[in-house]
Amino acid sequence: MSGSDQSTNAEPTAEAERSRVLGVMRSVSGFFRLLSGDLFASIAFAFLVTLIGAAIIGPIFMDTQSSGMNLSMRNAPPFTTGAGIEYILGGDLLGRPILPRILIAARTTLTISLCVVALSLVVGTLFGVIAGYYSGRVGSVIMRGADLVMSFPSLLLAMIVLYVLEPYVLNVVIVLAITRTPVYIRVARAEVLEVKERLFVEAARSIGASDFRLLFKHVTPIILPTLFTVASLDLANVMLAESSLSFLGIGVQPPDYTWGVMVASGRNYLTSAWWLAFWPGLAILLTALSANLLSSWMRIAMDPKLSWRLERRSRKKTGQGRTGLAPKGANQ
Amino acid sequence: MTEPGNTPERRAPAGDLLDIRDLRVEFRLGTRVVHAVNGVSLTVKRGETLVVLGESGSGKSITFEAVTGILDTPPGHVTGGSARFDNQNLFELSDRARRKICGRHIGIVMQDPLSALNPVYTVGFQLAEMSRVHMGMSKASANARALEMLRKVGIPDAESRFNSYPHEFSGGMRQRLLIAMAIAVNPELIIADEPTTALDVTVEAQILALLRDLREQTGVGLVIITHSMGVAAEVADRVCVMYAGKVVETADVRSIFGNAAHPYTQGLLNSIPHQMSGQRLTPIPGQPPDLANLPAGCPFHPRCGFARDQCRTEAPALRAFGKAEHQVACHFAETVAALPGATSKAGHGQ
Amino acid sequence: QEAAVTVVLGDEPATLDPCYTAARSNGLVALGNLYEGLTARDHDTGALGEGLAVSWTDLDETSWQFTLRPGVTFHDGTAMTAQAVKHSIDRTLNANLTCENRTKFFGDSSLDVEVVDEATIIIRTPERDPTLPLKLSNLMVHSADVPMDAEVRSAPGTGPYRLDDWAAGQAVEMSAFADYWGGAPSVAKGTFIWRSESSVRAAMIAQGEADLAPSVASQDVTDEFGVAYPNAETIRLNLDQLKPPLDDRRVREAINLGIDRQAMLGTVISKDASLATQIIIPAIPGWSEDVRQWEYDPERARALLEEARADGVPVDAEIQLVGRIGHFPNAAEFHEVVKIMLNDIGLNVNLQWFEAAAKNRMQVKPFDEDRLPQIIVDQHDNTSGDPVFSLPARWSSEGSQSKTSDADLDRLMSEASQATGADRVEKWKAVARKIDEILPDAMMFHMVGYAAVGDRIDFTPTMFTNSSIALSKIELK
Amino acid sequence: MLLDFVLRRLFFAFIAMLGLLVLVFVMARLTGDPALLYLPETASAEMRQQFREVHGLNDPIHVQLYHYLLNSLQLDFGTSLRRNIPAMEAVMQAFPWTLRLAGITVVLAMIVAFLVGPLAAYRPSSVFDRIASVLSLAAASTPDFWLAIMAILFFSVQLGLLPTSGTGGVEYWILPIGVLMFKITGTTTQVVRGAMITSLASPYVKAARAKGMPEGRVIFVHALRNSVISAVTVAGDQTRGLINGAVIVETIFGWPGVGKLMIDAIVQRDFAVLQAAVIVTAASIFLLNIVIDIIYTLLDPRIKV
Amino acid sequence: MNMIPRTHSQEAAQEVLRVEDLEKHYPIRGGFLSRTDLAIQAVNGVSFSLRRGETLGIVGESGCGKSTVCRTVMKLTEPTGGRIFSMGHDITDLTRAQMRPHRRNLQMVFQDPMSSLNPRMTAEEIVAEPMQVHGTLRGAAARKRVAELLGKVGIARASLGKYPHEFSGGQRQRIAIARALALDPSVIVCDEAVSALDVSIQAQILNLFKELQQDLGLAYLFISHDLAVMEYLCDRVAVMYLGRIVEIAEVARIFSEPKHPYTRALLSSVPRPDPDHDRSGRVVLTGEVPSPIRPPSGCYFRTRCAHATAHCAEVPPPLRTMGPKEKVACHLHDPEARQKMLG
Ligand SMILES: Nc1ncnc2c1ncn2[C@@H]1O[C@H](COP(=O)(O)OP(=O)(O)OP(=O)(O)O)[C@@H](O)[C@H]1O
Ligand SMILES: Nc1ncnc2c1ncn2[C@@H]1O[C@H](COP(=O)(O)OP(=O)(O)OP(=O)(O)O)[C@@H](O)[C@H]1O
Ligand SMILES: [Mg+2]
Ligand SMILES: [Mg+2]
Ligand code: NI
Repeated sequence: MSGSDQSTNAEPTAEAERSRVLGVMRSVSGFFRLLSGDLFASIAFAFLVTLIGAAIIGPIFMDTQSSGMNLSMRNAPPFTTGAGIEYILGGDLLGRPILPRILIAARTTLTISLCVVALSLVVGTLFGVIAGYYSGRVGSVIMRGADLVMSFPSLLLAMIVLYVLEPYVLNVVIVLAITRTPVYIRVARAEVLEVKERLFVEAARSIGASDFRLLFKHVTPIILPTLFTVASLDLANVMLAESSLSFLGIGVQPPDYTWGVMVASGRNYLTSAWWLAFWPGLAILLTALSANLLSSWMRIAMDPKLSWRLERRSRKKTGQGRTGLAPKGANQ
Repeated sequence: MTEPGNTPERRAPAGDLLDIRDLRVEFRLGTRVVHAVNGVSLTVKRGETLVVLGESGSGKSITFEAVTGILDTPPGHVTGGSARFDNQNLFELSDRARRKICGRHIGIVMQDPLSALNPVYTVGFQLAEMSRVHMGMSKASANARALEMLRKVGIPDAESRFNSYPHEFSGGMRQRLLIAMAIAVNPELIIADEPTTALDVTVEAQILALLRDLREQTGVGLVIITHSMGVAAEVADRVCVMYAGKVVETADVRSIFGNAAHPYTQGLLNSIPHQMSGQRLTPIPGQPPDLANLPAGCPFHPRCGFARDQCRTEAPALRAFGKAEHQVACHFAETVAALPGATSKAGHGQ
Repeated sequence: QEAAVTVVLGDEPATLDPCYTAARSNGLVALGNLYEGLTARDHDTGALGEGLAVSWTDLDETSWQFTLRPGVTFHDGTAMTAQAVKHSIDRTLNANLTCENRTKFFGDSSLDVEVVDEATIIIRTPERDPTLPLKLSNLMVHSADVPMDAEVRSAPGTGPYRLDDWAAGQAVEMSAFADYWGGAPSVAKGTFIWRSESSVRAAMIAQGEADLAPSVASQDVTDEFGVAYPNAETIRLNLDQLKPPLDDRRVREAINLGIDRQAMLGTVISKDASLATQIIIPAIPGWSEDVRQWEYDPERARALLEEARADGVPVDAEIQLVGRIGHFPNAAEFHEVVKIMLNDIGLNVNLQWFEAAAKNRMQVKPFDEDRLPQIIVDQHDNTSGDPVFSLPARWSSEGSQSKTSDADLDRLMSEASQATGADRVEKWKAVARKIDEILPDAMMFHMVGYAAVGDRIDFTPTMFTNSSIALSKIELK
Repeated sequence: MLLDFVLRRLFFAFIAMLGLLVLVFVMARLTGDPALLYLPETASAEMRQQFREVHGLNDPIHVQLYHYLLNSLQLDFGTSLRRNIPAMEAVMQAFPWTLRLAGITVVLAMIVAFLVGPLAAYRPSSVFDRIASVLSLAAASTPDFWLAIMAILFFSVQLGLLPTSGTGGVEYWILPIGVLMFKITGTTTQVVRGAMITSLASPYVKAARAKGMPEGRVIFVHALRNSVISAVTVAGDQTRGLINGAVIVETIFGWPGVGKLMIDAIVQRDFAVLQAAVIVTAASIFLLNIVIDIIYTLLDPRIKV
Repeated sequence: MNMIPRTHSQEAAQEVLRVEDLEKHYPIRGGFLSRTDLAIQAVNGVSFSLRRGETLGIVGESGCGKSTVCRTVMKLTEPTGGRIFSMGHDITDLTRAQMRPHRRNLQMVFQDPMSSLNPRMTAEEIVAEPMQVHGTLRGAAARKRVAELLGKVGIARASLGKYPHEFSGGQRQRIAIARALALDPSVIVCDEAVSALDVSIQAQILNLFKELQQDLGLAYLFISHDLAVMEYLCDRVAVMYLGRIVEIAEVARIFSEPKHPYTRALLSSVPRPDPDHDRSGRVVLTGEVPSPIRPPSGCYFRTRCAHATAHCAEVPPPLRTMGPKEKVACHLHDPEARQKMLG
């Protein structure tokens, strides 16, 4: 992969710059270099990585406590001493320690969110690309369908589908994916409408490439970065939507649980045991915030006009910031 | 870059309207630093037309953006030099004072006529804005003046076009609009950045005629940035050739086309297709330089047929060559100019 | 300041039509305030007493004569006559209306009402029905002007309050009815509002925005304003006797032994709840003290399962624990604990949740043949005062929810339904013992509810508080 | 031209609504039989059958749909199963509450966004910008039901400043609007900021500076107007979301809006109310879309209706 | 496949591309209630032919339909009228799949070298793609051929794995040319192929075009608004105005004695890189190009033509054959019509 940033190019068109930045991002060190240019994004990234790591390996050490019950630790407040590390965030209604539960819930929550995002990304991109490319009848049928889904109250859709299908994790994923898909359809279509006018698409057609090749070899790779940015933003939305479903009692159901479920059931105890809802709520907030921060970082990083902001200064500040001031060395 | 600037030793004549000395601009793009302007010195006299010639990316636009204070900061930074307008160093002025000069006394015609017009306001509004802000005119008189300007730049049916939006105008008309805006408050200097590049030849001829008439009528100083040798030959009094953020040659238009002393200028002239089919063209070999990674010595040496060791280590300063007005930044200008066939074969008469 | 009281409920009443008061949210507002029945039950003891009828006698096996209270007027000023009573009964039982009060208390049976004179009516039942006076406490009397075949939002009743205003979605307001036969209550105005979050309801009491909130979650009440009351809800685990391994009594016994009910009290179930042995509460005649409480004995449970396994019972088969989303406070935790405990004795129980309609579908006949063996968590509200409203539907061969089919039990139940007096009580006790012998369920708890009572009023919730908030029972401090 | 556009859009909106209605009609009936919910568990099969007959639930679904559509054309949208009132009446009682809540919330959120967004965008990466960005992102990432309950506990119970819930004077609007605004303001601020950054970097802003326009004019006359469009887009999206029901906030604050009505209608299988609610909300969303498109053309002359 | 019998004359055998009465109208979408039958008449009856090894240039103002001619010839958009023959085969009505084999004859080089290359593909992949699509060569053979092609256009072997953004503008255009050569076409359509390049680079590419033509016998359909480039590269030049060819002739003739008033105006507008050039005889066109939706009646150019008379508004001048290889569409050059104009 090209991580080189010394382009021999003398006329950096936007596209060239964009490719360059993507090239930089693709290489691991380039990615971290761009990331290190944004403190908040770095923290967000570190948080997400830690969270995922902890969600994967954390429960291995603590799992025994999270599924069984321990009524003596019922609603134990956080930072209870002498109860072991897993009770650091307190105990829940059945006396199960909250910390490992949060980590296990992180698995479900993140799995659901990632699956939803992945599913709607794939389906939405597929339809969006087709709608954008065949902008005639096929396209407008797809778009009207997307409009329909969009004007359908999303919670209503969720409730109806979950009532028909019963609230299992898979169905929750399907429902959320349906409600998110139109976003990707719209974005993908808008992008394709633009990309398909680019000359290289025309060029590929002129060498006789099939539509399939055009769509999936030429058009889709170009629009994916944009869609990934949207997706990272959507991760937060999905997590929030999932927790709203739980609040209304139609989301994931015990014994499976997510942060949303934990907040929703803990809300009954906000007055007596605030930590039941607080920690998972905080987890949602922080994760959603991190996803949002990463997404806005990505938006800057992939925008050739702005990406320089993220690269660390290579040399000490010379001269002055504003052009309005006379440079010291200016000879009069 | 640290090589010595090519500061001209002569004092600016009294008639100098704009005097740029040793201007340096760089873009700090994180790890990369693009040296867009590397010690540009040039002057514009009152009532004179200076054409700044050079390939894409040679720093033509950035030079004048820096001078007029519309450079994107960050990432762009002026790191050295001065720019005097009417003997006032623009870099020493406050933003506000500078803005006054730049709109009022220096008119600027931006490079891309479509995107330089605000798409959501009518052309009348954008035109009248100039007189209202700079001359404090009332709305009505500003509108009247705007209408007059529209007529002056030759927009047909000006009244009915007054309330149109920029996108309803053709490329040539937009370019006229920008010119109308620049001349609306009677500036002393107009900087036109590639005023005809986006236009086709017939419209280009119209716009050039307009600019020429304008100068004749008002005596305004004119800086025209272009990469078209043809345009330069058409309108210039003096030409200034830029390469890699430096002025490599500056002279009156006839010397440039008849007696070019810099190998790059010669290369440009030779690249113009001007013969009937059959013969090969003689292009400049190689690629334009990477401004983030300029070669040491003369920036043109990797593409130059005359390059010697000196060129690879020592950057040539702008120096007088022949006539006083003719300056060139080449160690071997005399040799180059004397080469057979070096004189331009441009102009192929009919 | 007038003697005004604000009551905050969980839901808005759907309608105040007098024949729809069986639905809880409607009844809470309407019962005892807007409407009254011919008979009435004492809110403290549950005993049946006079309502709009001052006396009644059974003329023969199938006919009852009621003498109406004189001098009662409806809120619209008309007098309550025998005609109006007949109209009310006929309308409630009108098949074209699908009144909830009919479907819940009268089923398909029809009553023949004869107006004897202005103050007397005779009601004939198709077959012998000793519980008719009790049932009539649930049938609301309303003006004869109420259309027979159309539903109404509200109707003139005889209750101590008349409806003033009902701003949809916001509040129901009522004020004391000046011509009430029972005299003026101390609360002159009542406002009913609703908030679905228990914590919000409790906060409103704490803030003095409301005076009374029945059924708030236990964690939301404080000593200051929280009062516990038995709410006549009883929880049981209905075991699917038709599917192995639950068709084996040893397995069912193991389930009963394997649940530590005591540990749940004060944790997932309110500490004020009590252990149940039968689906009816002890206050109801026919409750048997002979049915013993199952002790927690996981060892014995495991042993029973081993025994069953040895006999070829598929003890390890997957069992579906069916829960209803948001069924009762802490339902999620309750179900999880049950699941954990049952799996602990060696069963293979999986918890699955259903929405109300879906679960109702599973509970009534015809049952899905392909279902897994099920343990259905059921909560029954028994304020009706007689076992006949609770037992036959659940355990007789004909019962719409019953998975039990036992000839002896059927006979015992039909005898008990026909009997009267002390004989009736004894017969129902025999039924209770028989059910315990068959062991179709694991009885769990008689639940309690909590009411948040503000400091402006004096009010003692009873088991009827779950279905009716009689403003006249509230005293202002 | 405009009329033509509006007519065309209304026509398509009508078609779309019809599609939506059919979808809701069919899907709602897949969620289960009201007879199971409205009759006690002890009810007999005959009684359930009778219930279905009385409420017309017995016919095949396409027959039901046919009758429903036929009646709808005569503006008879059925009767609420649960509440015994015309379904449309139930919806029209609730809808104004939702509309007012949505309108005020979005307007206030826009005001905040337009105060904070441009300031943050003017110096990207400045301290103010970073704080504003993180705060607005955090606001957009907070689960609203959590926020709502916390707000009640804090402002009503702890401080006793505001009523917990319900409707009434101005004080009753503060918490629901505040909670709803949280997320919307966050999102809108982000968008305004982004749009401002883009338009501040655009050539015509550079050109305005080159024309010697004072900085204030550059920002507020030249740059801002161009970023209003994207703000209108998000504001439209958000309003759409709110019209579809600020379900959670309505539920918690006891707000008699259409979101709560719709959810209740599903839980209670009150099909007529559900359908009427979908008709009303969808119609207003389609109208909103048309209005937004017209606003676009007013804001940006390049957009043709 | 829709084949028409080959004509066997010597002339026709040499003919690699022929266009007859080509017409492309872009319909304007009407309103909901009011239907419009309006269309942008981008190309309005254009005919020309191209022989092996020949370069035909098309010049004209922006929007006169040059690109549309290229795109329809390449079947990138469907023509609304006329016929296109590639190597004697009528390709006008072929479907995309049927068109595929003919694409090997017809290749195209686009204006913007950056955007005509997929930024996610390496130079090697880009040049190999036509072979992949047509299945002509694969594996090592294909790789060898790619290296050979890139060598031919002057791209070093070491750069095979680089992405377009790592090349300069001129190099990118070389890659685009290599891609066009990959299938051994007989015609290359160049739509402003050098317009985006700087003069110094443009000269390199023009040299390359010339060399390739000599080596491979390519025919070019070459579009540019730079008349100097045209003069250098073309054998014949067609001048278009508002979707029509107004004059077509050998390059020397066009430049030395332009006949059509528009051609004259166009030529005299060209800025000459010679400060001493005599500009006194310059014809500066005034006014705007008329709308291609409602073109003027009669001669399209009459609204801006100094010689226009009433006759020009009535009768559209046909493209009259003037000499062996030249045609002009102007009443001035039609003795009969001239008579009418004056009379
Ligand atoms: N915003 C920017 N960020 C980074 N580099 C820039 C920026 N603007 C200009 N440059 C660099 O500065 C150099 C000079 O640019 P400038 O616009 O002056 O060229 P020019 O001579 O006007 O070219 P053209 O003929 O294409 O307009 C270019 O190489 C470009 O890469
Ligand atoms: N896809 C399209 N839909 C509608 N109109 C089009 C389309 N493509 C081109 N046109 C119109 O057809 C006319 C001819 O366009 P074309 O691109 O062929 O011109 P051109 O001569 O190549 O111009 P330029 O020199 O600017 O490239 C123009 O008026 C243009 O607006
Ligand atoms: Mg420039
Ligand atoms: Mg073109
Ligand atoms: Ni010539």
